[in-house]
Amino acid sequence: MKYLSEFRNPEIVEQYIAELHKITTKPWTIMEVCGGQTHSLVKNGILNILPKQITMVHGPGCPVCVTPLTLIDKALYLAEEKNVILCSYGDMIRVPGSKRSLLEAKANGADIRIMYSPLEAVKIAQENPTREVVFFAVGFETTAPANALSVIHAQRLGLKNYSILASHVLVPPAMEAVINDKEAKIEAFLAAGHVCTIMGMSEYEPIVEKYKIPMVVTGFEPVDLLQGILMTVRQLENGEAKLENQYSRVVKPEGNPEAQKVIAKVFRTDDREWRGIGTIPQSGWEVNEEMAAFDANKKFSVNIQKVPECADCIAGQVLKGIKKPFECSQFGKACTPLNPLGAPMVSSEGACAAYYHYSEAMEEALV
Amino acid sequence: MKYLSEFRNPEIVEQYIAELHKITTKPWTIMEVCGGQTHSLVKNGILNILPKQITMVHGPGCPVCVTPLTLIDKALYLAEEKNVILCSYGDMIRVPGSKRSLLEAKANGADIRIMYSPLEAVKIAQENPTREVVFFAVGFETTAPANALSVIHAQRLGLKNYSILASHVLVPPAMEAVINDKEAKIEAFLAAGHVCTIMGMSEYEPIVEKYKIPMVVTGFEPVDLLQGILMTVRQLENGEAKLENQYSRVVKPEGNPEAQKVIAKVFRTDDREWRGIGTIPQSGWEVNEEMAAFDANKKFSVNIQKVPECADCIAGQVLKGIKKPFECSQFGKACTPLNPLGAPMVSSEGACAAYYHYSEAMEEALV
Amino acid sequence: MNNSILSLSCPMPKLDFDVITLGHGSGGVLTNKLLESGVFDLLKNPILDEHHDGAIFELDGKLAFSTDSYVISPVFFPGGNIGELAINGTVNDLAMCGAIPKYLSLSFILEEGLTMTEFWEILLSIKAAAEKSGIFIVTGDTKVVERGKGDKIFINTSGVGQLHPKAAISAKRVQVGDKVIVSGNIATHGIAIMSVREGLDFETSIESDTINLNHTVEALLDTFGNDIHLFRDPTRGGVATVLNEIARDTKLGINIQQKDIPVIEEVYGACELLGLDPLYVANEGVFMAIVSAEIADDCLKKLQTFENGQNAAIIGEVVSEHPRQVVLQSRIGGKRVINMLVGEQLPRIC
Amino acid sequence: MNNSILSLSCPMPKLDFDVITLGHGSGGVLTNKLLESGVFDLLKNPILDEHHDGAIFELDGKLAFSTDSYVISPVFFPGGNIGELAINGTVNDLAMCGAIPKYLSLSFILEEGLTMTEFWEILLSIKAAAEKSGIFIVTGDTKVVERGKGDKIFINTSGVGQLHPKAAISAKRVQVGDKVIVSGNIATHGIAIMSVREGLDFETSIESDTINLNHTVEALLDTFGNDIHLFRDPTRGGVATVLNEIARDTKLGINIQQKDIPVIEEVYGACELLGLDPLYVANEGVFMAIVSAEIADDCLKKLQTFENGQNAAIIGEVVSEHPRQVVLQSRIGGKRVINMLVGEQLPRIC
Amino acid sequence: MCLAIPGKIKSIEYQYDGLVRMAKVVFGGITKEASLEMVPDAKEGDYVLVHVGVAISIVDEEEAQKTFKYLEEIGEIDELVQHSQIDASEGGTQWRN
Amino acid sequence: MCLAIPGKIKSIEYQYDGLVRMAKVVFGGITKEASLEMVPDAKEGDYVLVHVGVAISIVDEEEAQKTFKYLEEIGEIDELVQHSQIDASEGGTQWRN
Ligand code: SF4
Ligand code: SF4
Ligand SMILES: [Mg+2]
Ligand SMILES: [Mg+2]
Ligand SMILES: [Mg+2]
Ligand SMILES: [Mg+2]
Ligand SMILES: [Mg+2]
Ligand SMILES: [Mg+2]
Ligand SMILES: [Mg+2]
Ligand SMILES: [Mg+2]
Ligand SMILES: [Mg+2]
Ligand SMILES: [Mg+2]
Repeated sequence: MKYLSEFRNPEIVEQYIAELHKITTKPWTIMEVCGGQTHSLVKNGILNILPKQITMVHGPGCPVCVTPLTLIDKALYLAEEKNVILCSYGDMIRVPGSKRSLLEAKANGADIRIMYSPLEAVKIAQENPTREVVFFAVGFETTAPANALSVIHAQRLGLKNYSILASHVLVPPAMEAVINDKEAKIEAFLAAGHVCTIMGMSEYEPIVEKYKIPMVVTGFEPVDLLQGILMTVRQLENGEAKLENQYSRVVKPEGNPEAQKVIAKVFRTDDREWRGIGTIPQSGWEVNEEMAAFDANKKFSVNIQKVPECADCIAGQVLKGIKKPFECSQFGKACTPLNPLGAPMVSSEGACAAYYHYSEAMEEALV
Repeated sequence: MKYLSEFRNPEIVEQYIAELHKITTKPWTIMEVCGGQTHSLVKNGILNILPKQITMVHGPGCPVCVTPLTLIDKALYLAEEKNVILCSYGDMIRVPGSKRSLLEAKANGADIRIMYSPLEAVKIAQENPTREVVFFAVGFETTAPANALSVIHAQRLGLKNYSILASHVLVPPAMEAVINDKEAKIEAFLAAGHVCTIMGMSEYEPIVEKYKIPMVVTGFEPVDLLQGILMTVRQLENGEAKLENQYSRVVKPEGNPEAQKVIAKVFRTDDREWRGIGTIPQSGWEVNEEMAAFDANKKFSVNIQKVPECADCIAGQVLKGIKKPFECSQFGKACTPLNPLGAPMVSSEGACAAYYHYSEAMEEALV
Repeated sequence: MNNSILSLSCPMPKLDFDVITLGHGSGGVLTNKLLESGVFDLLKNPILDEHHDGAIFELDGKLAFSTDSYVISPVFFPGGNIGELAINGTVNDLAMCGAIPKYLSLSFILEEGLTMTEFWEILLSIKAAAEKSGIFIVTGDTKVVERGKGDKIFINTSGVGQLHPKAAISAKRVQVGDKVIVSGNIATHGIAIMSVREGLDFETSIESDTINLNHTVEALLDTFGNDIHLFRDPTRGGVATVLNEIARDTKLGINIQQKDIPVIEEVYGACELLGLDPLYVANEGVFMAIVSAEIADDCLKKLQTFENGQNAAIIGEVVSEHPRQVVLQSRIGGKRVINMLVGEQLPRIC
Repeated sequence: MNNSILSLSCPMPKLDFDVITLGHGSGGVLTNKLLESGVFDLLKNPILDEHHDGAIFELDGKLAFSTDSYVISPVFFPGGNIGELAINGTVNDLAMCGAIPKYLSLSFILEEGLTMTEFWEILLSIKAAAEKSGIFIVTGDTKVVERGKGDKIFINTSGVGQLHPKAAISAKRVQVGDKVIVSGNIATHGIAIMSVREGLDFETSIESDTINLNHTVEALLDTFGNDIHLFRDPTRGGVATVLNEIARDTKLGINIQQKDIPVIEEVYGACELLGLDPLYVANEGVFMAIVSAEIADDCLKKLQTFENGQNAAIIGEVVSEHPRQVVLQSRIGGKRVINMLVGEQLPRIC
Repeated sequence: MCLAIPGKIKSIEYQYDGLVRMAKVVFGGITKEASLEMVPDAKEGDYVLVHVGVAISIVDEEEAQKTFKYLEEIGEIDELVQHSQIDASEGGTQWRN
Repeated sequence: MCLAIPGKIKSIEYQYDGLVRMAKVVFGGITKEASLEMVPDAKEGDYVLVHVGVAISIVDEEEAQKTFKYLEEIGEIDELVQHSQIDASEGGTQWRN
């Protein structure tokens, strides 16, 4: 497949690896912000061919992982209401709420459907006029235009039975939170390519300047990641702190203005709670006043008790790169992908799940 | 079981049979009005142990058989409405409407449930507050109190989602219609014991007097039926025309006043169409104005096209005892219990079904 | 069997899930977890190999092979559950062929949301029924379907048996004069099920009489060999339907006597209440035998010595009259033709 | 097979019902009517006897016995339907045991409302698949469940086969150095199914590759005998899960090469789109063989001469390192551990 | 029409806040609930005729006996049928249909 | 986060009374519908990056090539990687993962 296979070419990978080994002289700690990047690093076995001095730290860029417990409980509550069809993305439905996951609720009879796209959920609403269809709209900036579009489509169709339960988080405030955490010792970032596709690069310039930290907007294929890492290490080795764009075939400096318009039509910025991290000011999008009719939060009065997260789970520190998953006392014991205590053990992007599949076995398996 | 087994005692049956043979001197044609009586005659093999001179003719007393096509179509329409749970008695759901039966509609996805009692349908309504529950309330006078009670119970419970589709027919007008039909040659009646349990005997006195026709209110067990037939034949042989009560252990001359009160609370008398027979004035009960909220006819605006009945089906003549089922051109050919053209082929009380099971095979089988 | 005693002695292995989810049928970790949880250890035997695609065993000669899927609702009913039904049903079908049941396959279609405690109870019944009948469950399968696309649990069992050396079971061997034997009270199972159906339910002490018939059948074959012409278990459609099938297949007539047909009073009462005919109600722990007249009485006596045969009775005979027809003589001496069940038996208003 | 041609040459018998109703499973007239309508005549053979409780046949020696229930949704999918799947699945499971499949049982759980034309199309596929694999369907069962308590149709097939005289298939025989062969492109079937799932559907020419593997397996056993150590069909859970099961059962390690794993481009595209890993996607027309290193290349060559083996490949080997673990070397040279599928594979947002 | 069978009232309770009298009625060993709203005089031990869940009449034992005396009364029977002979078993023993 | 993959626009149509531009997008032989509302300039033949059913960017071929020239540009590679060698097959031929 064009634009995929070239970027998985083993020979080019080899050249980049060789170059990386050549230029790396000191230990560097780099955070790849996006869970998709984590996934690609793990899936392609890149972590164990990088120079030993480079430590990749998995960032908080997994929307599924950072969706707060209360919101999952709310989704669960709605899903268990008899007349609601709750739709969401596949990886969201395995995440445990305070009592159960959506998958378990489904097994217990709730009508929960897995969608590839929120636009399909609108169709479900159209086909089921006597039911309420709620789309559990999780995501970072990348997914916001699609989730917003679903609202606009529903409005165009005059649907009264469609709403979204928005759980939209923003990358730049999270990055700042990571940088500001005293325990986190991140020296550079691979910024999330697809987020920048929407929002452009301007949000990141102030961060790079303020904190003097190298940042490379990076794609998701092996060659992308290696180039991104190489560009980052070059900056680190040269003592530079620039914002660079590895993923220029997709990311424009200004981002996608159309998408930004659609987002503005449906969402407004607000403080938001991140699972395991806590509330970060102005770090999320909520459905705005104009579209309130499509906001499941307003449409359904749900009073969900705030439940404390699992005390043993150190997901917050893992998400900020302060601790490695295997430093968690529950890792691989009470907490496994089959029975996750925290969200990072759920999604295949989640740092704990990635480590579970990777390290636990790898340590003995890969000599 | 007390009050059943005594009345099935072979020795007593034998005595009655012997007595019948002794006193019967001429051919007599007697109509048992009630389908339950037909069923018992057939099931117990009584027809082939009676004196040859006695011809039993099956009357119109099968509520399932006489429910008009339009009403079945209406029930079908309601059942196919997405939000309706249609409840009815087991034998009603096999009767063909103009296009299909309720059983077929059920196979095609309609939510149709078989109930032993209309009071259970009220419970279904209670348990399903977001659904509409319609009870297809067919029956003669015997069933009317139960169907009426269901409405009263629903009212007491404050249910807004329960209604009945009433198809209530009355025996005396039908008997008169049979007598008045020139082709029908009925010389005496076994009146329907359970109908009289509710309504008493006073309605029948005028008929007996007006038409000088013997009538014996009769029960349903072999001994009951034989005693009833014996009492009838004694009248016939003696040239009498009296109203007698064989079923006095259950039927009081005044009937059941409580039941009559309940009926009056919910129903009013009106003209009614009988399937295969046509409209008989003042021969049915409809839900009255006071209870209109529980009348599915008023609650749901259904515009059902009146469809002509199957042209070949002579159900009307069969129900009036003018023709025997095997005189019908379709009997046992296009029309079988599996694929009934007319209602009398459906219910096991239906005269055509009774004959199909009985005569068709019997003629060859019983030497 | 007595489930409560078994349950006490056989606690469910500790699991970290309470209900079945789709993942348990995905073939992956959850499926393996279910398989390895110890849940299926209940059924362990030397041939059962959970990790391959089939079982291997040795058998020679004439074999009988039978299958049935069990879809009963409700899954738990007075006197049993779908588990023992699924074992007994196929064991009995093999026995009806004149075979000695040996090996069974066991395949589950579970509905998402089935609780593990329910599943465990069913498995306990399966184990008990398998042990009682002496067969081995050697190969299995577990699928999970979405909530609303199943009915808690469906079970298929298929079985392989070895033909009894003296057996000569065939409709072709049925002849005029043969006697019709039923092995016990009829309609009990079907009425037990109906007693717990929505809209019909009633209180009763009636319990399903589901049981394995293979030991009884084997003993009868040991003694009477080819004087037994046919075995049939009158399950769906009841005694009436099986008699009609025999009449049709043999092209002979059958006469039965209502007064001789054993029905317990509770069942009789339920049939009266709902307007059902016991002849059409499903049976599980009952079989019918068509045997030569000479041995009929001896056969009945022998049958009556078995746990599940005390109420056995000769209810009729094969006749040359009215070929293909089954005629019942009623208690009061009348006659009527008994047809096959049309559609389902539904409770009547009249 | 080409259903459209078969359908033309095999019109459905004229019936007086269009859809399946509960009565068709009641055991009475409707059941008999369905059985006698000619619908099942499609499957006729000398052993199949609709009117008794089981089939009788002769077989000697070591037998393989396997069962599977088929619950696929949708029932009709690009390239096939549940009917051929149910035949091929059990035929293949028997083949995986090293057996030559002989006799199959066939049991339906139909949902009220299934149209007869759909049922007929499924039966045609069953017939075609049975003929192609050379097995006989000898005993069957049909149950009907209420609308909303099933999913159009579930099928169970159980099968009996005779062990190939040269076969010595067992996890115990797998040893270090053995090669891992897959018989064709992987993940095709699972993706074909997913292409028609609600909420995920996409347009594609991908068709399920469901096929019987028994002739191929028999030929391999004829030639390579006990140099073939294990067969497995990577159905639910996919190649990754089966490899993990083998590693677990043998207590050995397995290495596989991503670059050698055959996947067609369309399937690859769909996996990228939905965020799935082809190693975890279900297969139907594919098997895996663990063979001794000496014959691996010859075995591959032979396999490639078969209709369903052109794309066969050696994808890895059994190693003494990392016991019980499966390690994949990615195309770019990295390594990762391949675990079993956790839960179901669901499409990902990220 | 109107399948109705006699059963014995085992117990009586009030439902709908005491407004409705319901009974457990025994039919040959099985028990079913039935409304007693149509038979206000019915009491425990009475036999009532039940149709679709509603008791519509109390069975009158004295009247029942008349059927067995009828032939005698009309002078057509020699030996009186013994009551004991025709009374049904009420227990849970086996019943032959 | 944000699984998005590049596909080629096969055809474009308007939905919602002409208000919404939708495309059939081909991904390695499979076709999926995607909204083009975020990429008003996209035309048939273009490669777009699609995320959960919405095209969020047009892929820029020229920029794509830069990745392959990067090492060369920074002076670290001797032989230029041939374009022909790294271009993926677009047809329906067999793909080795
Ligand atoms: S291993 Fe589990 S408990 Fe520990 S941090 Fe990760 S998700 Fe939380
Ligand atoms: S046999 Fe059929 S067609 Fe003829 S009168 Fe009876 S119901 Fe009508
Ligand atoms: Mg069977
Ligand atoms: Mg039991
Ligand atoms: Mg069976
Ligand atoms: Mg059987
Ligand atoms: Mg299996
Ligand atoms: Mg199998
Ligand atoms: Mg095909
Ligand atoms: Mg299998
Ligand atoms: Mg297999
Ligand atoms: Mg069967």
